[in-house]
Amino acid sequence: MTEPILTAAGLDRSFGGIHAVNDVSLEIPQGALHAIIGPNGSGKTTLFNLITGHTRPSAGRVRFAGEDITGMPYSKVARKGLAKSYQITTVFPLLTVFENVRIAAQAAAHSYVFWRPADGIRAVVAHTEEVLERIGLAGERDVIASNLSHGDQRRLDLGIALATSPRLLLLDEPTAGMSPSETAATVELVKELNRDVTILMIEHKMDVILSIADRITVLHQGEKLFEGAPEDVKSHPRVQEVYLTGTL
Amino acid sequence: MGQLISQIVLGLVSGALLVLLALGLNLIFGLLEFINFSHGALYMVGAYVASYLAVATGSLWPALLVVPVVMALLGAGLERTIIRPMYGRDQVDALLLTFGLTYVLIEGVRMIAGSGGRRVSTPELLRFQVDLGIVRLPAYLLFVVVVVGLVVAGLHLFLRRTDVGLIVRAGIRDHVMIRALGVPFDRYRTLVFALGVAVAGIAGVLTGPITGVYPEMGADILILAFVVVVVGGMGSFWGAVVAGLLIGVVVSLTTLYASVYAGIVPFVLMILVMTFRPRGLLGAT
Amino acid sequence: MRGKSVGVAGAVLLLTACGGTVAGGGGGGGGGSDEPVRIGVITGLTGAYVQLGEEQRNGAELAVEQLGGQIGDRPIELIVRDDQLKPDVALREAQALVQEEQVDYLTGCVSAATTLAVNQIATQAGVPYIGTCQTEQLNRPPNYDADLTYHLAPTPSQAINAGSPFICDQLGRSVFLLMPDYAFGHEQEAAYKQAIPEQAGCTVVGTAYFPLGTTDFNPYIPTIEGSGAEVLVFGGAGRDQVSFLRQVDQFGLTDRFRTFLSIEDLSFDQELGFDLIDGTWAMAAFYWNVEDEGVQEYVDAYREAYGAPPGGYGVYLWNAINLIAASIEDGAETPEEFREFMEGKEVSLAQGEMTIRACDHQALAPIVILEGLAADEAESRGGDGQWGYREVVETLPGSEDYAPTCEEVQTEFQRAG
Amino acid sequence: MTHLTTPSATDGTPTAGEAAVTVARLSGAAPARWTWGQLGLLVVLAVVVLFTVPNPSLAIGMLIYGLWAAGLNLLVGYGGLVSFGHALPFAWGGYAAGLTLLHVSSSAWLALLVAVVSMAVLSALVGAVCLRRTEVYFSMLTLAFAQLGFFIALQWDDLTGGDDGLAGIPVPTLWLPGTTVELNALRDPLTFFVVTAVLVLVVFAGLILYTESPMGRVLQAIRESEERARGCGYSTRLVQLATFVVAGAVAGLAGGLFAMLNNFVGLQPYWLLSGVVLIMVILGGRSSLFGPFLGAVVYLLLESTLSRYFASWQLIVGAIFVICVLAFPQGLWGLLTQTLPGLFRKRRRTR
Repeated sequence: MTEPILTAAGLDRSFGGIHAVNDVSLEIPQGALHAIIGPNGSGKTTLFNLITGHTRPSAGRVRFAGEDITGMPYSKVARKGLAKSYQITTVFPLLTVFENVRIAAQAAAHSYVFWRPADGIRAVVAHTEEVLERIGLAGERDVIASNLSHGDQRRLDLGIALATSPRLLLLDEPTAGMSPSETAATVELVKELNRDVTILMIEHKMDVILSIADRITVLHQGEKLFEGAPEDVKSHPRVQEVYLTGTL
Repeated sequence: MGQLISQIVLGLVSGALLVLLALGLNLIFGLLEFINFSHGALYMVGAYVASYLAVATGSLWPALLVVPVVMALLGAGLERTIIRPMYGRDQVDALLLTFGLTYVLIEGVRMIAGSGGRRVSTPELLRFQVDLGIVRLPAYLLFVVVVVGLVVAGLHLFLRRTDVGLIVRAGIRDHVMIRALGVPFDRYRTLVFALGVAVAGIAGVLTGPITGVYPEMGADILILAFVVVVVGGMGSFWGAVVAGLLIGVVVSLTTLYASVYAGIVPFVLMILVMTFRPRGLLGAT
Repeated sequence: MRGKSVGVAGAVLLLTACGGTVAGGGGGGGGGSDEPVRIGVITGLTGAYVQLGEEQRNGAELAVEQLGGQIGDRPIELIVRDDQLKPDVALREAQALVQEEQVDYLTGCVSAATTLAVNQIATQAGVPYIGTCQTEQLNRPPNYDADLTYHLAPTPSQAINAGSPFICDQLGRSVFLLMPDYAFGHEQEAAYKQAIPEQAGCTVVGTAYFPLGTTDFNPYIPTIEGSGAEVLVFGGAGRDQVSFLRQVDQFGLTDRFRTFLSIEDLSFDQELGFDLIDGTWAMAAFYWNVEDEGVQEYVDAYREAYGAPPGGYGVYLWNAINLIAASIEDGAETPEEFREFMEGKEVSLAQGEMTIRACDHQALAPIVILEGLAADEAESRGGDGQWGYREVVETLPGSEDYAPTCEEVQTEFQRAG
Repeated sequence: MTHLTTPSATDGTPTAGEAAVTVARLSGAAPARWTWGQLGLLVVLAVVVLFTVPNPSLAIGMLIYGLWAAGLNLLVGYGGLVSFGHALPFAWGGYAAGLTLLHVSSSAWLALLVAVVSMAVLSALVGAVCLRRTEVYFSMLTLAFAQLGFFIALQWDDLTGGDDGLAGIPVPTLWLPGTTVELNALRDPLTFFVVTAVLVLVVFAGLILYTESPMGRVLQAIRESEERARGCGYSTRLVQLATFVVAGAVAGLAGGLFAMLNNFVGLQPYWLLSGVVLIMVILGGRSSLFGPFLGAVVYLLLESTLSRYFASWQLIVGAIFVICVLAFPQGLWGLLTQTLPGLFRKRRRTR
């Protein structure tokens, strides 16, 4: 067994005396599709922010791909191969769909090139087209991102993350606000993506999680309540008590 | 030591007018997230209105009451016509729009009133000095300080104690929430903009007897008011008050020890504050 | 259809316009017998000193009108441009006047920065330039060009050398200087610090600078009060002066100090009003009620043309145009001949008796000392209740005594190479 | 109800609704076919200026101001960073070139090189401080540095000539393969114009390349969402700083050319001068490089013609500016590439 791609050990973060995340540890093995669930305010997003470097942990370490990334700036973490898609859609609103993805695609090899036109770099263009194909937006390549439908914007958001060729993809509620059919399509997409990239996701829709995750962590008031396979989560009494009842 | 204290007192007095300008600017920024570059020009318009009123009535007192009303109406008119389309657009656009408006106002006043300045006399009643022991101050300056104090207190009470103020303050924190609650937010935006402009108008009235009234009077002081707002923390009420007085005192002390640097020291202060406290002295973090 | 005709019109316009463009190159120039005399005036018609600029334009236009629009057979073409008080605009307009309008003479300015800019272009283009604002730098290296540069306004040191005896003898023997923090103020400070101690028992007890654009003079009050001076000399002009006098008046300082303004102009006086002017003294190169024939002729003509007496800045332009006219009538056609005409010239024009000395082309003209009056005083002293803000208490005729000697000037030129 | 979260969590990214309003601002405003076409437009504009503007130094000034404005638009339009202090690099370039010509050598190449390189270094330092914050804070910091620069130039009058200006700058000589020419704008404006035009064209082409390069594209992405650009792995501050340096160096070059044009460097309040160049950018349009160039030409034309007939010409400029921001946020460029073609298309359709 190889080393887990992401290890979080004893992560802790408090805001003004309130523990948003309290001594949480995670281990995400290579190739996993790991989900984090928990009611509102249970610390999921803070946990993500601790991993990505948006927030500095009060205590604990984060290791990514064999390297300590605790407190590293977000852009540097991203360069190491950790990409994130956002809970509140975050794309480049006034750029075309193609350019949105292309920006991400060029990050790997051509970040700070200023002596040749970007559109002339074949490898980047090819990779962009491939990603657009994958997220099903190839037909909308010249549309201004903010003119896309909500569902398409969410997929574009995912596409941007994907185009950086990450080794670990963090998805923050990828199906939020989507219609059932859009949700189904996204679920398929996530499953497909998981074939070559490790995924760590936050999700509210229990049916979504149960159908795709291979391991689940339940957070409650900033603490890890339970971790296990989907079927174990379903049957765990405490989880049912604090989370499942009333929300589905 | 005596001179040091009198220098500080004079700095506070000079800072008072800055506070007034910065507060108006900050009020508008806080609620509308709108950077009003034309604030200085509006202050100048207020001063001109006051100078004409003073000639017509033979006294500055009516202007003190009428100008804020006139300016509030002007502010509301501007808000309804050219400011409103800017909401939701880049802050940069607001900045640029009001930058252009500044030109229009200054040149407009110049066309109407001429390029030369206008005289505004110190009110007869206040043409004496008050001996405060260490420093002798003109009664008029003390009067200015009192008016500024009243306006600051009034604005504070308005924002703290009235329903309108409550909504305005809530709106500063969260526009979406306020709108979701069904509050006619647009009307409050007009109100706040008008209020900010009215406060600038009061500053204009008060400045007349101190410097005279002339078309470019708003330009330099506006930049200083911006510095005050940034140093105090954008959107922070007490930040503007503290920073205004602070800059008044710092400039005053610089005048005593190295008068050559008096003009540049506010900018140096701003660079330092931005470096060590990026959100300003009392800005929210 | 319309598009086509616009296109054709544009093309025609383009072709016809070629004459005077970069591509078209320069034209003839030079003075024929009935060629017009082209005089370019560059002054600040927008910006902080608009009134001074307008005054200059008025002075120039009045002179041209009085000359009947021509000198001998040659019509005068007066071209007035706005420099906005910005050196880069002054440069551009000067270049335009030289290249596009092919002017024969350049004159005008209200601030030192623009005068040096215009002089730069004039000397490059070989056009005589007659400076009309107070600066020490115009006829000193590296700006001065002996063939082309002239200066009709007094330098600050000339005025100060003339005025200092009055300050010390009549106002008080300890002087505080409050000066603007730019070249004009620095030049004044240097001049006062030299001239004041030359008067018996007279000293400069303190100096403070205020930055460009200062409107708040309150912080300077304690320093002034603590200096123990009897006389407060203020070196700023325009808005500075208005703000300053208002504030020292509110502090009651004008009662306790004798306030002396280094530079006076009627347009500033108008903004100040009798109330503030009363009880102050000032110095100027021109005042409209100086008793002198030449002055009064100019003042009468000016009042008739513009409905108010002239301030101090138009007179330089009026003089400049009349000097140009006299030189041409004298047969001077080229810059060299103009120089011959000007050097050592002694004339009586609108400032009174004036000499343009040969070594640095500096005009030596009278300086007047003025006492501020209250409104009722102005009338009771037989003055003018509307415009008689000040009374002339002393007139100091133009003299080499107030300027550096020609030997000193020579050594300065030599040192600069 | 999970979506009633505060928008502040999104790092100021415009929400979909707001973005829709601003969409008109950029969508298609810089059609791809115009990217390199701008270079052609610039050549045409330069030729038109050459043959129509009667005042040679105004004509040359248009090229210089145009370059200055185009460089500023890297920050304003492409980077979303409104500098209120862009007079600083222009003035610095002027002093650097002027002092080099005065005290070191009359070589135009050397003077311009000194202007550009020294300004690039200074920009890196100033930018490092200013770019600690964005939006209005950035604007205020650039303003503060411009004021600081003005203060130093005013006080250090032994070197700069203070407010009297730096006078007596000698006519520079330009070494070219096989020949040297004198750059005397007054005696030989055509040579000066051609040399300036060639330099400007080369730099302008460089600017286009910069905006089209991966780095320039990232700059635009940062303007749209800095958070997201970081998430792609970009050091956003580094990209902005690089752009600040490029814009500063271009302004330094323009300032150096301007000093050579006049043989003089004047001092005037920098915030006013910064305002003028900003007006040029907005007037011309923020979404291209040619727009600001056109804006500079039109502004100077307005200034030099209107001001002769109408003392309050700035009223007109101000009003045009307000209308521009309100109705044509894309300025003249938007008018030319969007509004006018749109009108024609409509007319054709109605026919």
